[in-house]
Amino acid sequence: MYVAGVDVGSTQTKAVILDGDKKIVGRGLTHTGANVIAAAQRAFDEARQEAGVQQDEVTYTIGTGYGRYKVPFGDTQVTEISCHARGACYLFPATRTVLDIGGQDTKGIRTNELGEVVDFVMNDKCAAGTGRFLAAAAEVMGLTLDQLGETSLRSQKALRITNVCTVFVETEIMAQLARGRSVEDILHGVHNSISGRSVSLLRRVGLEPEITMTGGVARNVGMVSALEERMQLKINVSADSHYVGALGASIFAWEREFAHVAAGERKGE
Amino acid sequence: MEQKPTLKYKNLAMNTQRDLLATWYGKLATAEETKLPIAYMLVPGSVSELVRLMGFEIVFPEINALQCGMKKTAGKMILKAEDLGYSSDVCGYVKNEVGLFLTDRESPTGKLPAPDLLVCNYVGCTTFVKWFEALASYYEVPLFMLDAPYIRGDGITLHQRDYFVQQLRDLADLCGSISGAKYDEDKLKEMLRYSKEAEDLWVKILHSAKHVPTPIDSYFEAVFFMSPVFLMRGMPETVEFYKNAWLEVEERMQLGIGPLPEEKVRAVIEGPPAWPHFRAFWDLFKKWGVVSVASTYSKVGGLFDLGFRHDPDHPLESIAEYCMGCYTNISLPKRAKLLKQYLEEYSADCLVIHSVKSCRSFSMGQADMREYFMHEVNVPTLQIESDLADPRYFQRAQLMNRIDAFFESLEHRRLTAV
Amino acid sequence: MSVSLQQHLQRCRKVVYDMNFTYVDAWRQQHPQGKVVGCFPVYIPREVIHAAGMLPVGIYGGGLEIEIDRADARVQSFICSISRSTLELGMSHYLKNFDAMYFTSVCDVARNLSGVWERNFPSVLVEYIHFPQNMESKSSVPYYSGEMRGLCQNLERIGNVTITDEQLRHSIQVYNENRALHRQLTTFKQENPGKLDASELYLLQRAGACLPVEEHTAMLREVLDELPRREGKRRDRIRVVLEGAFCEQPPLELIEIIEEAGCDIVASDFALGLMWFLEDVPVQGNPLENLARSYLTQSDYSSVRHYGLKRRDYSLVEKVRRVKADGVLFCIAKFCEPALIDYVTHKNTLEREGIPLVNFEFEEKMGVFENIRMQVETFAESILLFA
Amino acid sequence: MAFTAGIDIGTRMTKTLIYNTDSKEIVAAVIDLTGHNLGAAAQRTFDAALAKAGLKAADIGYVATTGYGRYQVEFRNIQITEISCHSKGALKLFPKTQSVLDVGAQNSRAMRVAPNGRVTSFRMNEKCASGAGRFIERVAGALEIELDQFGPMSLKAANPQEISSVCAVLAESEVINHVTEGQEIEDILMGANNAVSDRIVALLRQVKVEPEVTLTGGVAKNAGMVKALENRLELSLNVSELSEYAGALGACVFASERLAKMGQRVAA
Ligand SMILES: Nc1ncnc2c1ncn2[C@@H]1O[C@H](COP(=O)(O)OP(=O)(O)O)[C@@H](O)[C@H]1O
Ligand SMILES: Nc1ncnc2c1ncn2[C@@H]1O[C@H](COP(=O)(O)OP(=O)(O)O)[C@@H](O)[C@H]1O
Ligand code: SF4
Ligand code: SF4
Ligand code: SF4
Repeated sequence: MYVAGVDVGSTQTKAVILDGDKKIVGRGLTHTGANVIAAAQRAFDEARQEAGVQQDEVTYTIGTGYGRYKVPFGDTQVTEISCHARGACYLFPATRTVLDIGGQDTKGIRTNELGEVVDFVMNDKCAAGTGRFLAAAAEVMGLTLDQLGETSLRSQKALRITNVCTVFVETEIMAQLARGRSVEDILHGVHNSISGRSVSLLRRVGLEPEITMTGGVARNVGMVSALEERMQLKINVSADSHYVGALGASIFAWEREFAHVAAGERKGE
Repeated sequence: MEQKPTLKYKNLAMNTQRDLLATWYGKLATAEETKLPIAYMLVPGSVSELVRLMGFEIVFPEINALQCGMKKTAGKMILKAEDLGYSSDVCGYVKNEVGLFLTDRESPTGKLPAPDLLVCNYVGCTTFVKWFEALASYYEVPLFMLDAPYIRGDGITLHQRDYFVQQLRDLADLCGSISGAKYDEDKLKEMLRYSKEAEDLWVKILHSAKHVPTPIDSYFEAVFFMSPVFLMRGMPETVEFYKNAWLEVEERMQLGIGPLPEEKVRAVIEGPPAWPHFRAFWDLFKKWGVVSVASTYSKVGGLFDLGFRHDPDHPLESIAEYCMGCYTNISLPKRAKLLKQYLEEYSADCLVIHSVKSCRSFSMGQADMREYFMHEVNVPTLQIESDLADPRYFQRAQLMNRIDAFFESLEHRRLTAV
Repeated sequence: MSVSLQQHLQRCRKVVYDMNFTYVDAWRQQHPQGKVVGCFPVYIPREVIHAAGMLPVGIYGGGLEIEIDRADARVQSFICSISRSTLELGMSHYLKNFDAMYFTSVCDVARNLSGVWERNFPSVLVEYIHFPQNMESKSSVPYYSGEMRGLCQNLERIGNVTITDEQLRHSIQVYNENRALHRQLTTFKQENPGKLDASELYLLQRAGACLPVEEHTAMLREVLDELPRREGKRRDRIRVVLEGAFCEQPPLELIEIIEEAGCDIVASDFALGLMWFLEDVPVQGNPLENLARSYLTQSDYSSVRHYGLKRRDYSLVEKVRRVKADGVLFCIAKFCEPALIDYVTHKNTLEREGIPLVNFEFEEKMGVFENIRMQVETFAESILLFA
Repeated sequence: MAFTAGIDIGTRMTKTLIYNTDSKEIVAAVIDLTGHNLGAAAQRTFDAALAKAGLKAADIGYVATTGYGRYQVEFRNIQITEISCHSKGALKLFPKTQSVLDVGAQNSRAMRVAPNGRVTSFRMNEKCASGAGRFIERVAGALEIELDQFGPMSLKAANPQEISSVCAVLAESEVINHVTEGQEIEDILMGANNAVSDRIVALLRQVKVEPEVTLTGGVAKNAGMVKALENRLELSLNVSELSEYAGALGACVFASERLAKMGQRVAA
């Protein structure tokens, strides 16, 4: 028997399949695009393929993410805040603070030792300071998302980026390029600008270590480094960071499905 | 909601309040014909008894905004005001009133009369001053600045009270010079007796929320109960209204009925509601079985539950104390203390802070309050944002995300706690 | 030997943007018993602080100088920047050498910030001055002088000093002199716009918020001495009155850009509270009552002071005429509600009077001025190209 | 023969016009993507326009630049803001114009103009790009349709969907949401036009609507937006083939006026 979690994000849809031992056996990642339902199915199928599992072998599925109500084969939904907390604690059990930077919002979450949400905050300002902001920067400079982080790490000195509007920042970047500033320094500035805002956000829930970063932006090494520099703390980042929302959902699914086991495990702890 | 057949007084309060307001609006609608002098005044710290004594009927611009908000016309009014040049960041209540001016005061409650006098009871919110100055420039009628010193620390000092009382006398003179009415202190005392009686009953209703389950929702339902004591103190009808309202509350209490079929979470709520999406806003909480047991918004018209009553024996002095003691006029640390007291006295599970974008009087400092409650008092605290008048700031999906996550985690933690 | 204008300007630039307040430390070294009082804009009766032998220091936020790290969590995004950066100054220990913070009833934000301050910095004396808004009542003078009496008592307590009427009178005198020089400097700019850039005037005046008043007075004297001899630039520009920046201050670059884009700023309300009184405060008589009466009857018009008998919009029209301005720039701090509400009243009146105007919003932390430059340029073009 | 050039270096597109001041005719028009290098874009379009007109740089008596990159052109004689130029250009296209709406990629502006082209009052979006062309581009991007098709398709809408998001960026997900709810693409497109036009009209109202109203900027090519604006304003808008070039045209006219003045000075 297997369970699944599907995280339908604003930009990307992620799926994770767990086996009865709570081990990750499959992952799927796809562009959300115009058809949310299809994206959910695609990510799920991809995860099933990796796991080598048939659809009917997956007995419980939880949807999360902004499109959580649209997962056609989902049994129930949980908000991504709960999922990211649970997923982060699964990967790094000593996590007390989670920073999730996704495509259109940023969340700071404080958790307890059970992976439950104690407190959370979300960015309150449009798309400013989110993954979209980074994606926009990448686009103006003609870079891929994968190149963003490394490029910014090559910078010696960050430029100050002042615009918060994702659209206006494009112009600001163009102006800087026109002034002959290097792509590296501009990007460094972009990362600093976002890390500044993210850390303020985290301070609202209290910056208690360990800190785990989740969401797509965790894949950006430049961002991780900018954050660590600002907080003067080490951040947990896993290869599965991007999947944490889906992972958390799958853990909730696993607990529903194997509740007796879960209860036993809790008592044992 | 479930239908219990035995309810004798169901919706009695809501219905009688509606009648009471209808009579008042009727009076306003004909004010221009009947040559009834009209004063505009604000709800917190309103000196309605005195001004009515002096022959005026009162229009409360905030109530206009609330009504326009709920009846979904505020958005249009706000746009009108923005066309004139008001920024999107200006208090929506102000813009609604400017919009009404620009559209000849046709409101969902009927035609509103123009003012003969503007009484700016400056009770805390500084926007009041700007608001009434703007109205004075449009209507070109006298503006009386009734200045209430802001209260910090140990409360009202004597020289503050004297300052205020002197202004009340000046105001009475000014009113008299417009309406021709005479200042009759015995009459004022009689009015204050009615005020006090209504306040007593109102507090009884507020306190009923200490019961589990609470018979009333002190935030979402308060609006069906609070208008008379805020707007129509000093009248026998108002006392009558609260007697009836109490019957309804008492009945609910006896039958163990609350505002929701099942009370799962008891919340204290800070900040005004999102009027333009009132029902949708409430639904977001109903879904999780959340009832509000106490709120600060239902106290903007007076902190009677803390013991203050208008005192017929010291009419002007007690009006002064009433005004200066209003929620909007007390310092932030005092506001936080009050919330803490509510959380304890009403056995609440959590605090919800609704941060209103265009109302800095409430919202500035709320993030700090959140910090205090979350980290020092250790009460789960949810902070959400929208607006009390501007429909554009209500982002349902975003609000739902936060509200769901908050109550979801509250529920999870309860499950694991047992 | 007097110091040259250039050196004064450099010094001013240094103190105005010194968020480590090293000049405060220097003052403290010389005054080991002295206390330092932070003054949030707009107007603070500095005479009272001065009379107690303390140093009043204007706190105008952090501008471009500091990063917001902690305060974002306490101040929502839809609230003006100065409140956020001022709180940051406190939370990140820039103000560790301040013994007191004064706030006034300029707006809801400033008011609530005083409460936030009380909670977060319990060891600091926090004052909130509720100015009388009723300008006509006979009880207003007693009320406000009573409030100031309370301020004196608290200062006496924390400073272990007594404040005599004599000292208060002396302080009134000292500030009268200083304000007279402010007025002279402003007049100089109006008469010789090419000899003094608005950004220079700004620095000279704003330094008055930082330096001990006697020092600032001496500096202004020297500056006024040298200015007439300065080489003036000839330039084809329009004359404007700038309104709206009485509390949060724009970056210096913005002031430069406005002039570059074709406007001579011949009157502004930058750091208005420093100049506040239009005439000298009477020295003889009860000093606190004199201060109170001056507040009520002869302070400059401002969006954060109720107008009483004389409406602000008319005052503005008068000012435009008096300084022979071609138009008005409303340069309003983003989210500053008092200015945003007043703007419309002003605009209505200016339009009636046929006075051109343009408006835009700024933030102390802004770094890109393209949009503002374009608006100011267009405004100047609309007057110059069609002259 | 005297020629002037107007170059409008926008955030997205750069436009150059060459104008014959004697015949008062446009002799060449070139539009191209701006890209990163503003100066180069100006040079490129200027050269192309010269080639089209069969002229040499020396034939051009006066060059006025406008737009976001107006200061980046070394060979300019003057730079003038887009607000002034679009107003002037609009007046040239439609002499009875009293109000002008210029909607570009990031900025929307509303102007009132006097008959001589003097801008008497104007407003522009400052804080947020949600009321401008980029919003439309983003929606087009999310729905994977070409910008050229946006107008024609949106006009087919029977039941325009509401797009409530205030953010140009976040609108994408809302748009996607509508798609999954099975809404027609046309209805969503028109919804986007409506959303943007609400904000533009708000700007225009602030400077007061006085007919005739002329629409300039790239968004004028979006027929759906034109219709949405017309519905809201309850009047018809002037739109020309050259709307997109209005800024460059205004610059040409200013350049010609300046050239004439210089000529007078020389003659005198
Ligand atoms: N390979 C990558 N390298 C760097 N950043 C990436 C990469 N892939 C995605 N991202 C970032 O992650 C964001 C999407 O994060 P995600 O958590 O999937 O958001 P959502 O759940 O809202 O769709 C993108 O906007 C982008 O900034
Ligand atoms: N063919 C088209 N159909 C519809 N809209 C268009 C078309 N071409 C351009 N646009 C709109 O015009 C905008 C660009 O306008 P433009 O005035 O060139 O901007 P800028 O001057 O800022 O570069 C785009 O964002 C897009 O919304
Ligand atoms: S700012 Fe808030 S309290 Fe003040 S008038 Fe507006 S809504 Fe009321
Ligand atoms: S900038 Fe305006 S809103 Fe902010 S504190 Fe100053 S007066 Fe108040
Ligand atoms: S367009 Fe820019 S400023 Fe506007 S809401 Fe979106 S990201 Fe924010």
